[in-house]
Amino acid sequence: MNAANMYLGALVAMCVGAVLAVILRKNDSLVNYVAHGMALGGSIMAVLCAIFVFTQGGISLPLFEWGQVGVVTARLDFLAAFFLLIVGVIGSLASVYAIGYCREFYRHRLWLMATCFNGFLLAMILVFTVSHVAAFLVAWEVMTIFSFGLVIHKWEKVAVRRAAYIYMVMTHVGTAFIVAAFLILATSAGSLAFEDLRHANLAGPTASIVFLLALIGFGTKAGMIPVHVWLPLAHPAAPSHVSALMSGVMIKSAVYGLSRFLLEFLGTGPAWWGGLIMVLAIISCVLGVLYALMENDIKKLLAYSSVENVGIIFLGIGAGLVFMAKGMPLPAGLAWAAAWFHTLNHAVFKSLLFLGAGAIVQKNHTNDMEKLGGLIKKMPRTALAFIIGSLAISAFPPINGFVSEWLTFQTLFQLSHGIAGIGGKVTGAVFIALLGLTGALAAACFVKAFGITFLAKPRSEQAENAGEVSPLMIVPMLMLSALCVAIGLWPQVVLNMLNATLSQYWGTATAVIFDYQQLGLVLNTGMTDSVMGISTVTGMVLAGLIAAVLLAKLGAKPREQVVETWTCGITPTARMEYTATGFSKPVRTAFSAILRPQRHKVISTNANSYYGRSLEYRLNINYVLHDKLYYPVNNGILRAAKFLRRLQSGHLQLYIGYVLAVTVVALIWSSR
Amino acid sequence: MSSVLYGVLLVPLITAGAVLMPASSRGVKVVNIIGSAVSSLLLGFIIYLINTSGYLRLGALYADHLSSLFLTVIAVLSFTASLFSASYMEKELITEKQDLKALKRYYFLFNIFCLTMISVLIVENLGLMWVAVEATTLASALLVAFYFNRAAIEAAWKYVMVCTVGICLALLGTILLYYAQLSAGLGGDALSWLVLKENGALLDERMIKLAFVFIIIGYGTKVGLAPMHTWLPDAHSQAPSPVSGLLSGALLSCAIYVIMRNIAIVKASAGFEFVQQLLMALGLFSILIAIPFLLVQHDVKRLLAYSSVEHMGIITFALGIGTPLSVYGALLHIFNHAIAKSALFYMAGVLTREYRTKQILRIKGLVKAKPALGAILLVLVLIITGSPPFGVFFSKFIITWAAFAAGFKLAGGVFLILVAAVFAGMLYYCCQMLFGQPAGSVQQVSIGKPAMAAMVLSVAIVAVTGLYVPDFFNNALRLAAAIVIGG
Amino acid sequence: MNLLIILLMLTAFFLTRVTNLRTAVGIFLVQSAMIALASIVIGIETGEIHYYIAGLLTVVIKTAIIPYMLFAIVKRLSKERETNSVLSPNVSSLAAAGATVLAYGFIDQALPGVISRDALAAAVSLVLIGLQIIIIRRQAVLQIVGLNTMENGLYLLSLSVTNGLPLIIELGIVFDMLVAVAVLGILTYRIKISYSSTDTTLLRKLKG
Amino acid sequence: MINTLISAFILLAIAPLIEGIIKTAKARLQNRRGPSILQPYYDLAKFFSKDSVVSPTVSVMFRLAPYIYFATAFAAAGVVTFGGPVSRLADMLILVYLLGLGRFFLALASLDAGSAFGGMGGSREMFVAILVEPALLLALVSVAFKADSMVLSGMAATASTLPFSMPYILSAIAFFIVLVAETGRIPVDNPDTHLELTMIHEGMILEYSGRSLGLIHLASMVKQTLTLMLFVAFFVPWQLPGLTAIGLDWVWVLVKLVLAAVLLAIIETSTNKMRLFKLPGFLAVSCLLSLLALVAQ
Repeated sequence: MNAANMYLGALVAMCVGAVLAVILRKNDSLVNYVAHGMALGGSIMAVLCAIFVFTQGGISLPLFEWGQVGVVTARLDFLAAFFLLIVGVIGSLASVYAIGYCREFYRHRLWLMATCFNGFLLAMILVFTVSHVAAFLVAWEVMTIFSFGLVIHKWEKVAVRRAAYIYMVMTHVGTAFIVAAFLILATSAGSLAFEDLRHANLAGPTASIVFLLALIGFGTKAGMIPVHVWLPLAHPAAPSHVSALMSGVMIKSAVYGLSRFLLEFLGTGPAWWGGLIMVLAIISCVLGVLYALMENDIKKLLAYSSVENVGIIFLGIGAGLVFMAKGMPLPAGLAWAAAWFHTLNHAVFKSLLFLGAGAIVQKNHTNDMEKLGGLIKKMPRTALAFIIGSLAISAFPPINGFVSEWLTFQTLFQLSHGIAGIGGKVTGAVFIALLGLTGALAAACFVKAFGITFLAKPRSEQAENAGEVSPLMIVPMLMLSALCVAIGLWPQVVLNMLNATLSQYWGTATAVIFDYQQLGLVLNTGMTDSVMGISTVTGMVLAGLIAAVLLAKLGAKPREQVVETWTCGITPTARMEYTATGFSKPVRTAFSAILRPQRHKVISTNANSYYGRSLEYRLNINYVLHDKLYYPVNNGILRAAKFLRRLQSGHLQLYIGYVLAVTVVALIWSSR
Repeated sequence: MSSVLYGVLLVPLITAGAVLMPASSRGVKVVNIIGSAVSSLLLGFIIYLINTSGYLRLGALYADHLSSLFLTVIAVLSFTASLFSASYMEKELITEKQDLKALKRYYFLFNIFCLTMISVLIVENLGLMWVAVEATTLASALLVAFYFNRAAIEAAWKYVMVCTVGICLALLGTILLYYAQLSAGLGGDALSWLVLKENGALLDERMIKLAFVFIIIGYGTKVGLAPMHTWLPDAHSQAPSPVSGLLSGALLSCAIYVIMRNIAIVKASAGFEFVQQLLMALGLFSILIAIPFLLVQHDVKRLLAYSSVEHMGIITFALGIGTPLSVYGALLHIFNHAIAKSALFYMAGVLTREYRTKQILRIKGLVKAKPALGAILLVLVLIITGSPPFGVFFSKFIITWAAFAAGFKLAGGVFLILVAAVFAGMLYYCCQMLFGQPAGSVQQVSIGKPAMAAMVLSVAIVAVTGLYVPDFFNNALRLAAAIVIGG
Repeated sequence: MNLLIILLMLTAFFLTRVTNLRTAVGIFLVQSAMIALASIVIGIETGEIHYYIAGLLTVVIKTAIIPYMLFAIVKRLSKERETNSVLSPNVSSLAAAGATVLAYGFIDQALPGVISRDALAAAVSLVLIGLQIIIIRRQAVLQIVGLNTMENGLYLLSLSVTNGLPLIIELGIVFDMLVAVAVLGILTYRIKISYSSTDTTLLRKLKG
Repeated sequence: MINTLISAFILLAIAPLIEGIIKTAKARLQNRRGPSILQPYYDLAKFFSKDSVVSPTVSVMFRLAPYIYFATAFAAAGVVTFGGPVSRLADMLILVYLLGLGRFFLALASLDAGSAFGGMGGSREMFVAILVEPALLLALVSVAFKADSMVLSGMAATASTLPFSMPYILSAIAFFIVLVAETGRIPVDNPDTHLELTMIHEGMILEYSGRSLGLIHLASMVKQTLTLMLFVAFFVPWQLPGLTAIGLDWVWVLVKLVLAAVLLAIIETSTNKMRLFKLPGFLAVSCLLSLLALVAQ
């Protein structure tokens, strides 16, 4: 029982799971239990492995020798272990969920999905652990391919195919950037092993180029604006337990990659690196959550919200870079800790929400919130899980989202010391305000998501007849909810892990950042005074609840009358309820400069004019980046391609002319 | 032992004669498969001999590690093509209303074609190599025109004209090389590769530059480098699919081989830097030119043909980098590309026959009509576009690495972007063919066992080289790269 | 020798002007005969036996077999003649003259002070004119003739620069040319059947 | 902990009084007599003993929301503490997010009954919150940067040592704008209206009656008082040394609080309600002032 055994065990379990799924493909229920069971086992071993690493220290084990590129090792240091923990926790719970959820896919290529699922988890574990450029890239791309297989699983739908295609292409282009970044480093270091890359010692401009390449490459995978386009398409297209993994874990592989690059390989760079990341991050935050708020498709809403949360994570990373450039390890450590903490938190609550969305979609057969409603009575446990997830993602105390968002706020607050003069204060204040705006928008977004989906009367027949999902799906959701609350109340556990990870890069210098006093968490950055008494505040809220109950019981015991909701005298129906579109209307109007909503009114007159007219009202918002960047570029490329196709005109004479021409050019060139 | 080199030329010749004998199509098939199996085994034996003894030499015939890699390609491809032809041509003859005579003609030319390709690889003299290369064009031209329909004739005509013009330029270059040899006082063994290689440094720089402009453009025409590639999509799309596979996988590789032999001569000469630059420019340009045709394409076989242009560009680019690592990558890439691309052409053959169209937009729903075939198609497309964990990724990665390591950072970056763009095009059309609803008439796609075996074999080989390069193969590649570039 | 070269150039110039296929093949025959003669002349000058063999080979293949095959094809192509070339005969003759000037310039630049300057220039201009014929002419047979002109130029080049390639290579090259003409002949015949014309600009179906 | 609880209860006790003062002041300014200053206490007492009407549509969320709303307001009161934010328990972020938590539940509850009015109220409430949040954070941060601390006690302590200056006034105005928005006063919201289409907060709680409504009202009053408390602590921090000496500075705090309440009433009577979509501009002014205050420091 040590980290190495657990690690190899996890890999083997998932390999076996993938293979068994193929072998047993004739028997769906067997595939379901065996393959997902293996995935569960593997994930648990991954968690244990991470725990062993944190308790016994990091290890490094050679995996195999690979032809021209050298020995591939797996290095399990604290950073790897932290991400391994994420993939293990989310992977194991998603596996359990999958057993219940995948019954829907019996007789529908379940074996293929189960194979890809195991392969996907395996690839993610490898991404977080292998310590060799070529192996990392293989794992990275294999991760993409397996997730492509999962995204495209319902390939009968055109939208799904399109989503999968865009996902694959964008990630592939992103990978090209990552490859370039790695190879510049590797060339300079003269080795493909991660251990040697830190000795690359790049000159300033080269380092900046590598940084930009890595940022674009990993940013694409993370779903950072402006290269986020695949994300809101791919996540809703995938089956929900996969969406949970993709959103919760896979996009975090980019955070992992950036951490390795920025902390290990590149060394300290100029401050504008951090500034650039922060600007892109805050744009991701605000735009991401705005688009999420506009969305009526529950899974798409969650996907856009992932864009927002990636922004929050990157905000931490960017601030970390700024502080590193200024030679301030304490706030830098705080910033990185905030980013990683949010990574973990987002993994937990976003997978929780996606699992919840999966339960909803399974029972209602629609993603459209306008067709849902009243589910809190039909699926109370799912509702409980979903509300906790919603609170967490809106960063309300005392749930986990708050802790990391608070850390991020603190990081931004330190900026006044990171940047000299009044600029630091103004920058800090603006970022804090925008992050606050993001938080408020997120809260509005999840009021909408939960309120429209779970409350009031069902808006469709399916929602009317929905029931609770199987316990196998409920239990993981509730466990994730419990995790949300636990991390929120006892962030010390996670912070200790993060402290260990930070010590990998700053030694003992950052050991004093987090201090737990009676009051709560105290930050020691040596610059500002910050306290978070989360337990005290929780206590106060509980006291408030008791006070409220006492107050309410103060008077005589009143009766309660049940009377229909008052709707100006008409019997209320579901069609009178406030809609999801209506709920987001004020924001749409206020931010119309960004969202640019368009309304289409379709009035169709019936043949018989006495029946009156039917009025259809459609509303869509325009994505600025699509309109101004992606469509023009895409069309331009295609138009250029169509034009260039004339080169192959079919004229033999022309072809021979080409040969002649290139000969002449080469001759001239040769005589130069 | 060296006399086995004669054997390897004789076997295809005998098979070519033998396929004319039987009276039934089944007999022809069996004879051909036996013949190509024997030929492949013999090639395997030669490869084994080379691996143990370094090289074989017999008169004008010569084979070393460099040849051995390409001979491996020929051995695998001629065998898979025979296997695939066995089930493919039979059905094809029915749909195209051809008779036994046509089948015999097909197999006759097929074997002659293999013969010419093998002879390219085992002659020692650069002049004879030119002769053999021209012979491949002529042997395959009639295969391209096999159906003798308008499109096939057009393709064959263009193929012969463009390639012959190109190859004439190569002859010009070869003559200039000979002149350089004479000027350097290396008379005697005219155009002997071994002599030239030994004394490459003595050759005159200006002459080398001049000669290599013609040699690279001339043989580059045969390789399918842009802008001399124009014949390639026509010929590859009109030939019967097994032949397309051979053309794309084996013939292009043979042409690259000839360029490699020529480069090996001048690696020590002062003109080499120019040669490198020319190769890199042509390589990148080929990838670039292939992209529009890969992004907007209607014909499945032309799509694959343009992908060949792209891959030849990659290989040429790698040759241009000119470090042992990059040549290693190039060689590995040739191997992987040959096998994967031939399998893709076989696949395209099955698709075009079953759907009775080459139009990509009319080929739909393969995963529904024949899931196993759909899976192979997807895997093959992933392979050819360089997705891990398959061989092509590995070789592309090595090439990119070599580019960066040699200091060509910008070229390496451009290369990466171009390759990613190719990926977008290929995957798009792959998805088009895989998914959707198959057209009414095509609900079931049938495929013969030998054809399936040919494709599965190819996939298996490329999958293995991606994850694990066996030691002997690794060594052989290193030695072959050393022959080309030294080090 | 110089006379031969001048005659060779003349044949090439004529080739740029003819529209009748039969005449073109005839001119090609004459041109090949000149080449063979050149080979034998060099043989006489150097006294080496392999020039005689090479000359003989040229006579057999290039003045007998290939023209015979081409005449056989042309016989089947009644009413085929070159019309509407890309360039008019006058312009193409001018272009051929330009090619000759270019060839001289090229030789002077690439190989300054070479002994057989005129022969070399003639060889290069033959290659260029052959190429030009392929590019300008639409008739399949004329393109074949153009190709052969190129080859003749190369042969002359090897003769003048390096005193000829080794015999076995020469043999291979000539054999290749023979097969090439055979293959192209078959294709020409098929083009005639399929398109009822051997105008190669009709071959424009494959594009993109 | 005990102190916190006690101060929370004190705030709880005086909150209706402040509300009563505002109402009375408003009535006087409008030349009315107005109800008794203690009227809010009577109202609350009535609410807690009244029967309630509940729609059959509603779920547990509807019943739970008032309690949570109240609890968060209570906890926030504990964090701020009467007499100025002196606790080192928590910082401004916790305060902001605690208030947000309560609002979150109330907005959910507004959707629960299934009436369009509730939904509209909830939607608008969240919209106003979106606008208020950055303005509030900016206003607080402009103080926090001075103190180099986001902890409320630290901020208050620094505020009392600062000279009366230009950035100080800018900050104060900015904060007051936020205060008006946060407490749902004219020109942002009209607490007294009962015309459905103009209501924000009142629309949201339209379905509530009886003790649930009582809890919500009480919590809103607490929220209002603690926001005023913050204003007083940060922007009117001056002490009367004499009163401090005899341990009666709470009287002084109460006086300041009453004055602030009267100021609120004056503003409410002298302006009229804005259209909803004018609000972004209104709060942008606050943001701008805060930034100016920062720059001018």
